[in-house]
Amino acid sequence: MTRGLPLLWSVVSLLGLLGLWWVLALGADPRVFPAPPAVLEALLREAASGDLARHLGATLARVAAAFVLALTIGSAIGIALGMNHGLDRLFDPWVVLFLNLPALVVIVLAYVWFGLNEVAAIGAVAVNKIPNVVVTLREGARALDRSYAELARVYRFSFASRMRDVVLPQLQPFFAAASRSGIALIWKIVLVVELLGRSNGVGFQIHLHFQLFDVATILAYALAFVAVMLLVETLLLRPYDRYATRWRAPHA
Amino acid sequence: MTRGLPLLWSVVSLLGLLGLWWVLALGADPRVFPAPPAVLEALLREAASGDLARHLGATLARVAAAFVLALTIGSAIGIALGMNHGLDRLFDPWVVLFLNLPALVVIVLAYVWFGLNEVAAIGAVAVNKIPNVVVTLREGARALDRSYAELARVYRFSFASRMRDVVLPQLQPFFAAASRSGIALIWKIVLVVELLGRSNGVGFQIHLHFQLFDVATILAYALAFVAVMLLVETLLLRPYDRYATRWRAPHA
Amino acid sequence: MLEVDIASKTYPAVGGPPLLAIEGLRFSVPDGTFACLVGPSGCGKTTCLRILLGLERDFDGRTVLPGGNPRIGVAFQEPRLLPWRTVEENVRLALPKAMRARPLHDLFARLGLDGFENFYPGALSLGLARRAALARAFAVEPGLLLLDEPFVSLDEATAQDLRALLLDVWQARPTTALMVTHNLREAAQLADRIIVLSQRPGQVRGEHLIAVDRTRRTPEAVNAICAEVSARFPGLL
Amino acid sequence: MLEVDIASKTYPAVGGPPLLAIEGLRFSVPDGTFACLVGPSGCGKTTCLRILLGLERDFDGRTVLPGGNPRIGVAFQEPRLLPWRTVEENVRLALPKAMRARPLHDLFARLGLDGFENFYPGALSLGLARRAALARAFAVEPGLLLLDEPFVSLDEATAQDLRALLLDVWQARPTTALMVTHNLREAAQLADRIIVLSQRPGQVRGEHLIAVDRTRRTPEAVNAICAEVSARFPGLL
Amino acid sequence: LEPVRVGVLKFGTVNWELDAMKNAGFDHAAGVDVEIVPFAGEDASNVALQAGTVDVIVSDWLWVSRLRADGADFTFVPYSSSVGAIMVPQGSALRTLADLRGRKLGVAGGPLDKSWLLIQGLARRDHGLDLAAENDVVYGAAPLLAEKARQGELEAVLNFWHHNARLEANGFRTLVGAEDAAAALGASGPVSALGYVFSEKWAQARPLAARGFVQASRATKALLSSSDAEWERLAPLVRADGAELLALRDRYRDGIPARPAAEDEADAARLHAVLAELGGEKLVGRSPVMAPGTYWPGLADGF
Ligand SMILES: Nc1ncnc2c1ncn2[C@@H]1O[C@H](COP(=O)(O)OP(=O)(O)OP(=O)(O)O)[C@@H](O)[C@H]1O
Ligand SMILES: Nc1ncnc2c1ncn2[C@@H]1O[C@H](COP(=O)(O)OP(=O)(O)OP(=O)(O)O)[C@@H](O)[C@H]1O
Ligand SMILES: [Mg+2]
Ligand SMILES: [Mg+2]
Repeated sequence: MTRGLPLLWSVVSLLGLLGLWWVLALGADPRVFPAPPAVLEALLREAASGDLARHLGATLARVAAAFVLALTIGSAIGIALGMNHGLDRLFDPWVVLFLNLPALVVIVLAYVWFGLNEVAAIGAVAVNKIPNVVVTLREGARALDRSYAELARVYRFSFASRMRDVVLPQLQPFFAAASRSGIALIWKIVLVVELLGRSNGVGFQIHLHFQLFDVATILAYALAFVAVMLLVETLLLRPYDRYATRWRAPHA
Repeated sequence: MTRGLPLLWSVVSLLGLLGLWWVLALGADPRVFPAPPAVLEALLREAASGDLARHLGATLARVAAAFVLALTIGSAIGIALGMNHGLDRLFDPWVVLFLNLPALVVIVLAYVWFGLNEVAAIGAVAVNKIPNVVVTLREGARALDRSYAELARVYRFSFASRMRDVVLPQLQPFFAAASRSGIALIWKIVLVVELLGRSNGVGFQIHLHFQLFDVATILAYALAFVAVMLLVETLLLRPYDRYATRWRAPHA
Repeated sequence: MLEVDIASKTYPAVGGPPLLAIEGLRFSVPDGTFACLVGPSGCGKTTCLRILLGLERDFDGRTVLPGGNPRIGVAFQEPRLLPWRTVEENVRLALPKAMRARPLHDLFARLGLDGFENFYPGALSLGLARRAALARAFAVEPGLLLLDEPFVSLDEATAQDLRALLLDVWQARPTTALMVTHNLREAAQLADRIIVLSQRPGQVRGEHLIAVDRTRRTPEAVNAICAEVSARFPGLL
Repeated sequence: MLEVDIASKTYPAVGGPPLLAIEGLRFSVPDGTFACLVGPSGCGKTTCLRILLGLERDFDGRTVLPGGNPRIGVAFQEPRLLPWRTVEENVRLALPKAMRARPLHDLFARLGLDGFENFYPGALSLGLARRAALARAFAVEPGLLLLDEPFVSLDEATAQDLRALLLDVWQARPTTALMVTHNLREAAQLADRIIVLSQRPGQVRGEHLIAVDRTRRTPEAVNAICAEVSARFPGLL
Repeated sequence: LEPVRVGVLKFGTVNWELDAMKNAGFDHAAGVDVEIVPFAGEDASNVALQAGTVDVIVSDWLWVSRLRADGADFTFVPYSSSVGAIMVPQGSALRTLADLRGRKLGVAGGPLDKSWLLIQGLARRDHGLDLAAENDVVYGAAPLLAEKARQGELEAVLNFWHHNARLEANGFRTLVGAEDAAAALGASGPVSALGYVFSEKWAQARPLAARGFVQASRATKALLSSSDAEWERLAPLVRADGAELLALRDRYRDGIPARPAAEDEADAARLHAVLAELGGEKLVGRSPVMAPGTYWPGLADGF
């Protein structure tokens, strides 16, 4: 119906959220739960000093690198495990292990072994996220429709075509889930990574301001990242979703 | 073929992992990368003092409570958004916001507003995890096969039956993914929650030993939790998977 | 009275002009009678049934179902069983609460499904799956039967048994039936009227009323009806 | 020579005794000939084709395909198109690399698919989808055709066109064909031999060789063949 | 110039000192070039030192002793004797340590925090009171606990000195300080709580760097203890003004080590023994006595 106006809806929705926040903040202690103007002020201050751009940029670069790493490696492993029962049986305990290794442990070990550098930081984040991608894509691969695999076999599809034309389209919802919650998880781990051993980035700033209990600035940084993610969602993920599912009946 | 022996495979796999660890540890500084015996010693020491059981118990209770909360609330919201395009359009920005709110922010705000208590801790963890469940189940609900919904409509299935017999079975892989990566994520957040404002739990212990840079004990606690998760995987999740997918052709 | 009056039904097409499936399709089926819908592949037969089932709402026109809101027994063009429920569960789920507990052995036996009650649909041959879908349609004691080629993928002997069963179900209680088929002999054997559709966009080319009593439709009588219909609607066979 | 010698094929059944689908099924089809497989629903016809396609490996017995490892054109019992690829993409994907670019207009036109090349399968009627699946089977220039009830869900006029097309494809190059059908007239019209299967567990009840040249199979000749087969195999019709 | 990389908390007290040092050029004057590597958390600087990314961090001698006992070669140069204290609101009915029975008490730094251990020792010795067992103790992040104390959810909070200084400016008073506990437990004067920590190997390999850095630090401390203007300059970095800034300044000055390191070390060893007795291996690590070399031997030779 109003399919053409998704942006309008987003704006309405965000305004609603803002209103809700404002109303809740009215009665609260502003040190603890600042109202929108206070956060905006903090945001503008950080933006004017150039800190916001620098730290946000550093964080986004890390998130992007770790995301690409984790999604490619994780989905390759996940699909392989999901499609091969034997492999899965063998490596399932490893997946459970890496899935449940605390981020702190992985990050500290990475820093200690590889030094406090970007490679260790991004690698640690990727190692944290990969098992999550594996688990999601593995479920997807387990639920693959066999009849299409049979078709591909009978008509001798090449391996590339089997993946591109048969497997990946079926895994689209799992990719969508893994990438959305993936970015979010990666960003949360990047915050920890930055806390434990980087000298810039949003995580670094958030923790600094946590030491001062400056909630407004913490929120300013957090919301700046959220804003970027909203843009990514609206300008990249949503259109890609629509493209990838154009074959499904409309309004489905 | 050897379907009857999954436990044997798990054991083989775990032994392999142990061997790999041992070999890697041979050349490393034992302070930084302790070999299995050192970790075992730490584990036995903590177990003997009763600390292990106490802290692990506290953490498991929190993980379980937050898991149940997050999975029920998250999947209800996710399914609703996935099935209703209008709702989704309206609330998508909210989902992105809550998905990307840093754990630290949520946890600190929860502690500040609701006090340093279990309710705040578990609530904060659930709030952190809910958006992830929403995103996964929403993708699942978007990919639901319309033909079955039509069937349910024509034969006037009740709402309960529509959910139980039509929607949920199709969402099984998404539930499996959300619950596996869910437990893992929740446990990681519980660690942070315990670090910031609880006086027991594995996260508390890990942080304590992290301050002393006692990697062996850190690993002992981390692996104790992983061991519990391996049991949960083997004794609960796997059998449940098999039950839930018994209708799929075997070996699929 | 089942009434269909669809001025037009178009489907939006991905990356192309919309597709006009039906234009000016008008017919009616008196209560308690049996009508067959025949017409070329792709002319809008399934679309028409979907509109009657309330599954397509975006069309110009109106439909009236017999008795307002009858219980419908439907056989989709594919079996459409829930793959995660056994054959028996699939049938029972479709039953209204009050009928849930009714015995189904006899029905399953007549459909040749005995022994398959606890099979999941994935382990059925297509013919068995179709029969399970028919069991579901018959078990609900429908006031309206909408069947989309129910007897394909069945050997002639089985199909013949099932046609008899269909007539039994239809006669047991006052039921209106609309069945899509490509098999003119089948139509001639079962129907009170045959509604012949044109090429897409589907509209009624004509109706053929069959006066011969059903009990007296011997193979010869059926042949005669077929010949009559073919003559009236050239190109149909 | 296509040779089938299946001593037994059982399916494990969920929560029940295993199901014996085929027992002692033995037949062969000489190179370049056309055979039809008929038999009651659920007797193991699809299972037999699946074994020939290499999709079921867990059986007792052996099979030999003509020419060792021929390119196979297959029509599954359901259309089995990739829903996320258009009709044309579905066909082209099945083509060997060297043939990917070949023009397909003529084939699509003969199948009545022109205008639907860019449709996704979800927007096709079942009959159109079946034709797309046939287009795929024919386009690969198969050395072996395995067809599972290819012409159901089509009106008789369309089906007749497609049968002619099938014969064209089959004759264009040396092709062995094995087709499952429940339509005896269809078998009588197309086949060199009709292989009649028993009830499950499927085995060969008998084979009927058709000597009449294909060009001379008038409706009357077909009727005669059908009568002959029915007489030889009571209960088939 | 010898480069020295120092890992600090961006808004931590050490950063104030280093900023003043670099601003006044004391590092160059002492022949070293100090590079400040800011981190967001204390743990980060620990990791950085272990990973060899920085040369010097600030930590306490208990930590150093414990790690030395485990085979590390870190060593310690006194930096500040400011320690934690238990704070209560001005109007609180709590007057002495003995009043602390059955209260909701926040403790920053965790159960192994040295201030916490010393105060526990004092309470046990003087009042027969087991603070950890007889109170509702909440361990947690320092800023969060400070906030909770302000909100009134905690009746008392043991926090780090810079948080306490801010609390003090906001209507809190000290119930008992760790330095009181230390004195009561046998220390002859203020014992350094925190110090610069570096690896002995590094100090051996780069003696000029280590000595130069210590020298520069002393010069800076002299400046900060005399010049109020310097504190005005530092205000933005300290993130405080008015009463808060003054409280922080005064507490910082109070903490500047004034005694020869050897006396400090002797008292530290005494406290270590007390702590070992209080908590055993779990608290102090494998070694029952302070590990030899915990205080940098380089300080001994007349430095
Ligand atoms: N969802 C859809 N989107 C676009 N076009 C559709 C859709 N569903 C059906 N069509 C088109 O509408 C026309 C009529 O389809 P319908 O399924 O009603 O045919 P039919 O008469 O049932 O044919 P058949 O005998 O082959 O089953 C066809 O051309 C089909 O391609
Ligand atoms: N995956 C399976 N698991 C268990 N049983 C199966 C499976 N596939 C088929 N069967 C059973 O094997 C028997 C033969 O099935 P098959 O599909 O070969 O029959 P068919 O001759 O093709 O029947 P139709 O004409 O109905 O398509 C049937 O009884 C069917 O229920
Ligand atoms: Mg149709
Ligand atoms: Mg079959």
